[in-house]
Amino acid sequence: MSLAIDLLIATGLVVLAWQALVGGSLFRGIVMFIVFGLTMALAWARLGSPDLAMAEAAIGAGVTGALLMIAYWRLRALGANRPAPRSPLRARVALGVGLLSAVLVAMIGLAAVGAIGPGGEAGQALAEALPATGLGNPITGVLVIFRNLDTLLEVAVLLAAYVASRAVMGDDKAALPLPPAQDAPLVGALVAVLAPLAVLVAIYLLKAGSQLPGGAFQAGAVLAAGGVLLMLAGRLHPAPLCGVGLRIALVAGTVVFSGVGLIMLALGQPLLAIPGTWAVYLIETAMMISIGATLVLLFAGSAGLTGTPRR
Amino acid sequence: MSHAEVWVIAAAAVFGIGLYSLLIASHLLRQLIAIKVMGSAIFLVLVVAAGPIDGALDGLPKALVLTGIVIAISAIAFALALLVRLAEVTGSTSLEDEADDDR
Amino acid sequence: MNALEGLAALLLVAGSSFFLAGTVGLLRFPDALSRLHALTKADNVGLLLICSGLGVLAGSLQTAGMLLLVWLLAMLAATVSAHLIAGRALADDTPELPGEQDDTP
Amino acid sequence: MIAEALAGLVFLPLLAACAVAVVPKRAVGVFVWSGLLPLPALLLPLTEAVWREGLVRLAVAGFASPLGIEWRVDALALVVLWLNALIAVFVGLYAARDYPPGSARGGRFWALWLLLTSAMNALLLSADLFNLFVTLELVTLAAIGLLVIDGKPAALRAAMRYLLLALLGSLFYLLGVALIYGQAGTLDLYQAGERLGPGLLPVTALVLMTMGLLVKSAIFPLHGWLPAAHGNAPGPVSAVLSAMVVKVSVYLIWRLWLWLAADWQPAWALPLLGLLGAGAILYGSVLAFLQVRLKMMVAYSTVAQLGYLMLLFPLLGPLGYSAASYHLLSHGLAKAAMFLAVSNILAVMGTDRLDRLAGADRRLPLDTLTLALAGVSILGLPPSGGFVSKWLMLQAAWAIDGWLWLAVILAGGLLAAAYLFRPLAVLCARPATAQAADDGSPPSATGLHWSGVVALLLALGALAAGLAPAPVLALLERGLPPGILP
Repeated sequence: MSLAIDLLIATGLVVLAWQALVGGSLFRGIVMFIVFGLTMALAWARLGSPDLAMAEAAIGAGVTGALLMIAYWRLRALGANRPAPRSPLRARVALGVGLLSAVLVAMIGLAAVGAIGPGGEAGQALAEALPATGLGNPITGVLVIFRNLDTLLEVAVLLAAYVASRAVMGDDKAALPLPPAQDAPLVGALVAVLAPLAVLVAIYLLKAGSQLPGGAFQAGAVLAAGGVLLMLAGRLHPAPLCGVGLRIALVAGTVVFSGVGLIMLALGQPLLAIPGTWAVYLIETAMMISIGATLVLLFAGSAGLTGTPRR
Repeated sequence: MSHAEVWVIAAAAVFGIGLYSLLIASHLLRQLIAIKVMGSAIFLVLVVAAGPIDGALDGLPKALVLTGIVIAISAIAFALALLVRLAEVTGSTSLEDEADDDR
Repeated sequence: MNALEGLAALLLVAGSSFFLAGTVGLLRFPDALSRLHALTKADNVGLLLICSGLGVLAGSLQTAGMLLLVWLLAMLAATVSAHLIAGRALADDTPELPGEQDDTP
Repeated sequence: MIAEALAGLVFLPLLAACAVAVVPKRAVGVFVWSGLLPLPALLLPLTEAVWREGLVRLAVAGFASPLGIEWRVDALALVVLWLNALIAVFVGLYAARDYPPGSARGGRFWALWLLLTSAMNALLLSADLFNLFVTLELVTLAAIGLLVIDGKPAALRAAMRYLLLALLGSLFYLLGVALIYGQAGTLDLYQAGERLGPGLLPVTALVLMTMGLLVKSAIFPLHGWLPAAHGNAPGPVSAVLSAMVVKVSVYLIWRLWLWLAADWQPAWALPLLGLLGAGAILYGSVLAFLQVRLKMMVAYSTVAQLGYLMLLFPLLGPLGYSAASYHLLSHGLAKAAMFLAVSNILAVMGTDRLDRLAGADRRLPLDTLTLALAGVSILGLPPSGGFVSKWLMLQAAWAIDGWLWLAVILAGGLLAAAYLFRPLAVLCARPATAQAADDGSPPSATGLHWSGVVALLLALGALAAGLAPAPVLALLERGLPPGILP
């Protein structure tokens, strides 16, 4: 029975990838990509990792889909031309390369899966070392305690992506256009319910992250989704200047994580050692704020944000 | 641990479709979706190719994939900002039409 | 197959049949408004039945409560999006989804 | 003391970048220089430790390598760290003229510059395959952000192409990491090497990762994106791109082939990599000769010089290894100096098209001198660093009777002479055109601007590398990769 479900989801992935990437209009491609992301979340759930399922759904399908949609809308608003389709010869070559790569990756993957040894040494070390940290969720343990340099640099990657996208904008451009706010009365009601709910769910995900599936990234993505919703409902507007509070929010994750790591070094502990679960929560909160703020600003395509008083 | 072979074949097919679309698509937005989809396929291989730890799938690759997902969205977000600016400045949304930009 | 599992199975089957009806409506109805009608009505009831079926299967009240929250949230989102899409469909009276016509490669 | 130095190398520029992104414009300068200037000072204790023990290790967060991430600094990493610190400081001093820290665009520029420096230090220290992927992405994003900071259309298109190819390269690299983790159960580069054998899967993983890194380091025939990117980038950015960003990917290829696959590297692939390098040298040199614009000529020269770094594979041995490492160092200094000089010429003359630069040497004496001195090192004439590396490489080729590689190295030197003397001849030619006549007196030399001095210092550094190679070569001699016997 479980094989049938796996097969269903696996074929769903392949069909949706084809729908998203080949033929049809670009808008339909983006919608199919979002559905592909959600199916990918199901696949992660089937593979026994709810953390990844939440992250894929929230970040992989949700925020990426929103970014693609807003980019598509902006390209249409700019009236950018539609490039000419490729020559049939190139289509055949591409098909050949695609098929060849699929076959090669399949062979490599099957050989890799077939030759799986008795469980990764790192995985066993993780299983043994986890109880000592007082965390129940191994993924949060790896992200914040065992391999925290990866997570720190990854928040720095997000910051670099934001600063680089500001550098791309140039000085003359205050902010990219946004679709007109959908300000029907019902939207007001929805926003009044969903915005606080997003914050609540984000905080729950953060708190639960140490024992149950959840963590800073999923919480940050839910915060970003709340921000995007406010922006589309006209409650939040892009602003040409980035307020100090927002700037601090952007760098909070990197600074707090590095700060804790360096203070521990100063106290004689190894670099980036994490003293206790309180430090885990402190770092995760700072990262959640950074990720949420950065993703909302990347969606807005502007330097800063301003809220408008309700009319 | 569900059936690894099913996932690996699906990941390989998705990778192939992504590479095909990357080569054939002339609209940069489509190419960026192709790269994100190929990334998801490789993450699938990363998790499935790792050995199981006493029954359940090894936890470490899952943390790596979580890091990879956030890196993927950072790269895609920057690429989209670059694409919109490219379309704004040169009016083209594809790498092919080589308007001569040299002075 | 005690009574609880029987009830759960019944609820799940009923729920999925509502989803089937909604999907058939989506495919068969001529324009956007009637399709919206089919979707929002059938799928919401279907979701309620499936959630309650799962709640019964799960056995614990807390899980059942959470599943009900899922349904409430889904319904809230469905009503507002249907309202917006209907508004858009009436304004443009173009039945298909935006961007349907431009087939960029 | 060592842990503080290592932490400072990565976290000082990182925190400075965060500060630059937050503080108001007038305070940006303080954080920029406090993030950059101490870097060489931090490297001193590290150099002393590597000189004494040959290898410095640090388990980040206190967890040893199968679970945690480990930092390792050996001779090669130290040399490239020194190159990164010098480039970051000197080219940074130059960049302060075009992008003063207080200016509107300065904040973004310096945040990206510091992030790039921090990312490269983190990459050079890391010994973990996935951590290398994360740092490589941070390097790529920061570099492309810098590339488009002026917003020129050509730079935007080149950046888009570079980003797409870099992301594709990262995917192949990640697929290789997935396979290696599946087989070895650990992500530490050195541990995985010991656990893997010469099976089909490890070699496939190695080939996949190498393909990804070849795209990122623009080795022929995958170099398509480099000339447009380096040619259209702002002056200081093209210097750091050519001197460091492409080199870091080649450094990773070396790490994979000489450390990870030390005892199971596929012997059939070594000459192939050598052929790629030979192709890069010949193709890059010929195209550099044909260029009309000075910056594009220097960019194609980078494509050619990167070929020398790939010649390490057919010439595997203590001589070849020292030669290639030294070439990496001296080319970095010389190419950065060359790009800065060309950027000065472009700024003053308004164009870098060779046919309109006749007689520019009288207006820009300092930059022409820098261009000449850097050319000496790129060309490989004594007493420059380039000469030392080419000389060692010739000896290595001679030792194994590699006539093909001997011919390629010599041809590379001759072709480099061709494409370097051509612009110098144009620059120093008497302007036969009316340009000098209409303003009567010969164009006056522009004032001695300190940015020109910085470029000259880098060129002199490349020459100094030729005069005193002994300490660096001795250091490299002690840190030979496991596969190579002294």
